[in-house]
Amino acid sequence: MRRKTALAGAATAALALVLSACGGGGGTQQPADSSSGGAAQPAFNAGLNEVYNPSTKKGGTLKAAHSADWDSLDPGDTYYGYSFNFGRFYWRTLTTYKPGPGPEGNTVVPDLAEGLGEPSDGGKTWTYKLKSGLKFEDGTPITAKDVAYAVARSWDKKTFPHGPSYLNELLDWPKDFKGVYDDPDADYSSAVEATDDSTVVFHLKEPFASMDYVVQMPMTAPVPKDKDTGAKYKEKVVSSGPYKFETNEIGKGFTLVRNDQWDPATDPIRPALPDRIEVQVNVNADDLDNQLIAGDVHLDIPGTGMQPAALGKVLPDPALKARTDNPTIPRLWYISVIPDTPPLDNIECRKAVMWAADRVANQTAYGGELAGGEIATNVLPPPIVGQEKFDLYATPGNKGDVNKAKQALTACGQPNGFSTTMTYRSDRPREKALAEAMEQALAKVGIKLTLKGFPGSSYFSDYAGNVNYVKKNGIGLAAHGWGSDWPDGYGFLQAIVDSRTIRDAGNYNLSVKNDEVDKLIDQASAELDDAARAKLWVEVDKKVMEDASILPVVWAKSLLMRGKGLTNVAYNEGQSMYDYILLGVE
Amino acid sequence: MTAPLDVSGSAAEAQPESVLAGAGKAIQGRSLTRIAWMRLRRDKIALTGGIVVVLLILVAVFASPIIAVFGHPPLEFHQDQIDQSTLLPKGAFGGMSGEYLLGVEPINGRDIFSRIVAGAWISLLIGFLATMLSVLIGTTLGVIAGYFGGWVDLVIGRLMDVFLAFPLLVFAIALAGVVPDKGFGLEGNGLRIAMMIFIIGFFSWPSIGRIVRGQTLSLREREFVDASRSLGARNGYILFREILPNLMAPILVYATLLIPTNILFEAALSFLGVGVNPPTPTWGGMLSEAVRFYTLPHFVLFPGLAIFVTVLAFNLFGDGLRDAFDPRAH
Amino acid sequence: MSFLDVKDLKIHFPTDDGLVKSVDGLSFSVDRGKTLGIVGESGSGKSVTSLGVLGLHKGGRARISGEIWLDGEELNGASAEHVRGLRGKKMAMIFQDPLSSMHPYYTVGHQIIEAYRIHNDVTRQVARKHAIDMLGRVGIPEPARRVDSYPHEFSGGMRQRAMIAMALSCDPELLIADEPTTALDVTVQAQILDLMRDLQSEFNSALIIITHDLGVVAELSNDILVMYAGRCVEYGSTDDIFYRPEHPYTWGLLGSMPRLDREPTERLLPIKGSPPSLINVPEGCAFHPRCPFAERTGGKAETEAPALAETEGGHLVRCHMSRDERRTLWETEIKPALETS
Amino acid sequence: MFTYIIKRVIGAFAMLIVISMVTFGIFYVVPQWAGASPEAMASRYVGRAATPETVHLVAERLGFNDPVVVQYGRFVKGLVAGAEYDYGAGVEQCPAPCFGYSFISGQPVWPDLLDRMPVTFSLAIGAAVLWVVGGVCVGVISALRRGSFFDRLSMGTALAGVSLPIFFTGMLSLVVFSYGLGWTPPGGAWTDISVNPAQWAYNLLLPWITLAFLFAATYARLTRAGMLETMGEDYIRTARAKGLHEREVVVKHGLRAALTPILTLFGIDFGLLIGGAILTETTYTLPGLGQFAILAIRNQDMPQVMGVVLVAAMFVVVASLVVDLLYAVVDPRVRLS
Repeated sequence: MRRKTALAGAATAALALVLSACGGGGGTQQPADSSSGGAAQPAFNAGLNEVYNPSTKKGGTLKAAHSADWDSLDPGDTYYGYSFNFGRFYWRTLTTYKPGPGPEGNTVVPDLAEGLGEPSDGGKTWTYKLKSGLKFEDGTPITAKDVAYAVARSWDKKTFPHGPSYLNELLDWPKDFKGVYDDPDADYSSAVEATDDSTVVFHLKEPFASMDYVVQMPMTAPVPKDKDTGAKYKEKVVSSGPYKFETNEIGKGFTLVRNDQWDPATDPIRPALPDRIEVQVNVNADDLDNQLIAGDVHLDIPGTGMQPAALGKVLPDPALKARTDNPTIPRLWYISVIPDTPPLDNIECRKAVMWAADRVANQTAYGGELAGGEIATNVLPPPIVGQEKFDLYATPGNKGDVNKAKQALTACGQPNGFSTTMTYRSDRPREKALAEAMEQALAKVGIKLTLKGFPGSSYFSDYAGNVNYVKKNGIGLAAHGWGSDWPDGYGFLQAIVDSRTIRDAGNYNLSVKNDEVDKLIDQASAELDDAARAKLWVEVDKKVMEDASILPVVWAKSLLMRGKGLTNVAYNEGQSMYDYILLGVE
Repeated sequence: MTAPLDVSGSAAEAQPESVLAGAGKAIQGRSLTRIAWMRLRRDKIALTGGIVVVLLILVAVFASPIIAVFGHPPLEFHQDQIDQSTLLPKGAFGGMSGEYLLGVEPINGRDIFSRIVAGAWISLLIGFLATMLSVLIGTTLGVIAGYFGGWVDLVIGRLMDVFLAFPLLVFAIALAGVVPDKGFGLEGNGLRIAMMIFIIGFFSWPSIGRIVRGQTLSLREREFVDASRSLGARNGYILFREILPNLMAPILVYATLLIPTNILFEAALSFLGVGVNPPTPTWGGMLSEAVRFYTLPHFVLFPGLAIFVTVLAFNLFGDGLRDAFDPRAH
Repeated sequence: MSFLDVKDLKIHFPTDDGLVKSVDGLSFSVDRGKTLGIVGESGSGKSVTSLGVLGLHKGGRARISGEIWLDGEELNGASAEHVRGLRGKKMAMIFQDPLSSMHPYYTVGHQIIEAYRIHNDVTRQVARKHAIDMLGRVGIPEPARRVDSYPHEFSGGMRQRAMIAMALSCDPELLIADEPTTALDVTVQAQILDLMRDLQSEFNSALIIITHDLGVVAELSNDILVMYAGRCVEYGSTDDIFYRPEHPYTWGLLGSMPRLDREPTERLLPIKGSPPSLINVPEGCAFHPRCPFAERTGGKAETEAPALAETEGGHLVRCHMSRDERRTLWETEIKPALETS
Repeated sequence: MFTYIIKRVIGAFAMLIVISMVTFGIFYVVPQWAGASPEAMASRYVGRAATPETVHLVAERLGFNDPVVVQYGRFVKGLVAGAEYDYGAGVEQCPAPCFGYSFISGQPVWPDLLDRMPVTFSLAIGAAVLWVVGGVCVGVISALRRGSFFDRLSMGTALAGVSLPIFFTGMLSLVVFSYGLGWTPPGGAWTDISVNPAQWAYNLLLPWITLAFLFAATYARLTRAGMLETMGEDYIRTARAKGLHEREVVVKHGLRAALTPILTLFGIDFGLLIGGAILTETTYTLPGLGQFAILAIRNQDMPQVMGVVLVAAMFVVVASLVVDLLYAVVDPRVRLS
């Protein structure tokens, strides 16, 4: 496991980060009256830094819709940000992001646990104490055993292929562990154990500091063993949060109603305002926008922004625009410039691509400044802790520089340009528009691009992320995007710039194959000092940009609309979208 | 979707027998083609269709000079024409002006007029070549089935059934998804176009195959075939010298009527995103992009109209051709 | 006035290529119990005439003029609906090809029942009994079983009998038979003709037989009308036509009539050429391009249309040659040729 | 007759087997030719940043490591005899016909297909009623009034109708009637008929009309041609000579015969349509089999693709069988053997 060293190095460092950032984090305030009053008048970005339309009024039905579908409703088998966010209506995890607006949203606070984790053994053992009075929806008490079991079941990737693998890799699982289903009597206490009804202890292979961030993920949401139905559990998840499933039709939608066994006294972070939450999935995206504008739907679950047709309606209309927020999220849309494909194996040719790109056209392809994002000049997005903005390939008006590109081409030995292929996900119109913009810009310097779209479902497995395919078909550029699991350099960069993660298929690092970058990653992971470490991540960023193997496009922004009649709306940085558990309806 | 193709025979009206009998004398000695041409010349609607078809072909062939005079290069971005916040065209009516005759595309401001003109050749090329492929397959198998009959006919008949039962679009999409980048000495759009011709042509041969089979069956029983068979003519001679020449008229007619169907098929594939690679403009592809901008009528309308006019022109012409060749129609 | 009196009937069809004068001034009459034969080549307008009498061209593109008096009623000026009420009931028709003339999707019984019930307000059962009865009367064995058969399950002769049964199901007073035997074998032909004669005497109806074959009408008809290019060229009693024919066309027809005492392939006095297009009827006498005696008229045949003139006692002929010239030709040239062959 | 049906059913099965093999080949074999390893195929179905172990386990679980023949055999066995699904905490019986479980959602495919059938059926049946009634009526009137203004107008419209791609008319109709005038619901609206029949019809009105327009055009043209032909038949003259009312002549004698070739076409069209009206459902985002097929292909969800392709093909096969049997009923001259 190459990843181990990286994780180990990150350990103590991240610990310091978490502890200092949280400031002992108690997070017991009601979010509605937490920040400075809150805004009631609709205005652009009114929900960004304070709570918009704060309220403590309970009742009503929250209507939410999704233009696609969940990967899974099972807390052990899901890996979408909106799912982590929304799931907290019906599950509770050991910790969670501090609800509400502002930078504090990046910090974690205890949820099931009484406090944040207690590290011992130099960060190799983490202990969490559960609150008392916690119950499942059927009234049975939630014990540490249920949490430990939930973690153990999520190990079985055969049954739960979608969820994150952090705990699989961090914890010290028994050598012959086969999972709780194939071996129901297995003892997994070497990895996670309930030493008593209220104490969960994690045993890590190596010290690791960011454990509180990891346990905010839903793998730690308790699952009662006798109600666990494996891959079918998602059809009937047993609630530990304020709402439980009334109906659930996979592929269509579900309804949540109040869980009367949930005790608000144990849960200071969830106001639990609506009486009922109705969710529709697979709704046509344009119709969803229209319903959101009209007020028939309160919430667009994926939280990634509106469709172009709706933007054309919303942006010119001040009244509608006032209902929107426009946060920058920790996500970069970019183009991998793949050094395996000649002549891009020559750094000068890669630089030619950097110089030739028309960043404004690229930004427009992504939806412009509001819906797309800010023109990115380097890899790390602004919301990442310690991010620095720099620009190694600045061109006048960001429109690209033909001369410099041609110089680079000459230096590369291809003064008349060359031909290569660019891939994009055909079901993502923005990536297609990006590819077309690149084709135009590169044509000006003699680089001829052939564009090829592939289905998003097999983009990384069969095409752009498949080493053989890329080599065989001479893929030079690939549209790509990445968002972080948590907002630090490691959380963002490791998966996409560490060449040691590259395998045959299913890669996310498509182009960064640079020893110096790898070295810097190790160095950054091992650095203990916050500021110095953040600087090192910036160094990684710079090195990647010097390598010219990533062409940044935009630091993503999403244009989110607050549904009509929605109360308590606030953008949460940790979730990168509205904080769903705060929401209420008028 | 099935081919909205009229495959039935044409109509004959109750006519006094004397008309046909009398007419029979007057036109004896003229070839069927000449009679058909005479009839076609009188059919103004069909002629209009034919003229539009010719114009479209000219537009496709001379796309570059037309664009040079009336538009901008079809791939060229004109972001100065775009409102940078909404990404929609700045001007009224989708930015229509003397400069941009049919307005510009949202996001990148490409000239819609140029893109429609530049998209013509893909539609026509695929329409024509795919039709030729289905005519080739359909005629070969139809003649073999009709001429030899028996188990050969049975097998080919079943084959046609299988093809008709295939959920075509599903297959086309699936196949288009797995086609590699290079192959058969082609790459990029060349391969892409070849693949679409193959898919469309390969899946639409049964309609023409059935017609040819039926015609062959009836021709096989005619006296002149019997005559040459009794004289010891070989199958090959009968097939190529006696049956095929007599099949030319129906094949020509149904091929003409198959072209618009295939053009629609190509548009559907492009619409579903499995057509040629961008940024090459196609009408179906333009429509599929327009879905995201349904609030811009011009963006939906013009590519749609381009498909409509082309298909209609071929249909009009093909209808006229069929009426002209089918003696029962007049 | 006769039971059916047709006066100066004209049926013209406008077409893209010009006006088709299918029937151009035809007059004839038939009485109850009598039979008229209309004879001519295909395309001479015989069938159009019969359909015209039945009013089947009404509402179409045909231009019809003249008078059709049936039992004292003028039909050409009458409403289409009124004429429809008479069809099947007062006048009925037997068609040439019984296979194509009967609906392939309905049983024979159904089609007879349908015909019967249009004009008779009876139940299905009664009509069915009547249909079986009719099938029996036209000589179909096991009519109770065959009533449920489809036309394609019948033999040709059986079909024609069924067709006759259908036509007679409402006791029509005028029966028009359009080439009733053309599609049949020779032996069956005779049976059908016998049947029709028997039925006619039984029902005492007026009968028009349309045929291209003089042999068919020889025994059946009282009068015969010979048509050429939409017009009558000779009209007379059966005896007139067979023993004293005066028109060269009639001679031609007689010459092409098959006889038992002659080889069937042999055709004496064949009529050269084929019938004219009705769009471009030849100038002058319509028959002149095919007439072997045309030159005898001294050019008149090419320029002037001959009038239909009575030679004697109701025998009408349309020919430029004088009566004597015709009779001489017949006696000296044609008749001997026909007899010796 | 009975042996004929048996023969046809056997033939239909053979056809379905061929179709299933071809489909299976496209999705299971072709990627391997293109060089995809079992792991590469499995990594389509795992979450973001899955480890190689996860991918390997999933490949094993989905059976990608077995030879293709074995995989196909398993698929056929599931269809015929049912299959077992290991959901971790136990094993579920998936009774025949078992089309397997989605590689993405883990849901059994067959219930999903059943679930979507009402949508496609509703769309197809409603549109079919409209287009058959509309197309045939227009065709008959046009034929009877050949050359009239009505004839010219309706045949012109019909020709335009067959020349319009449905994704274009569909989009235009949505823009005009839904987003513009607000008369009809937006795309994606679907209510089951058992819940609210009025709403059901209201939601489907626009798709029905658009789809029917396309087909009605074809049917009007065919009916007109067929009517012109049959109205010239001898038996129509006979019917008239019998004194039948003109309406009966037209309907009972003319139309009946003219409709038989249309029946064949209708069988194929309807069969294809209930197998998934892909373009219509895509345009109106109706959750029917067509949309299911598109989603399944986009997601490369092979069991779903296999399921929907086979079901669609089955509908076509069944429809053509029914049509052939009906043909024998309608036209007594046809003998089945």
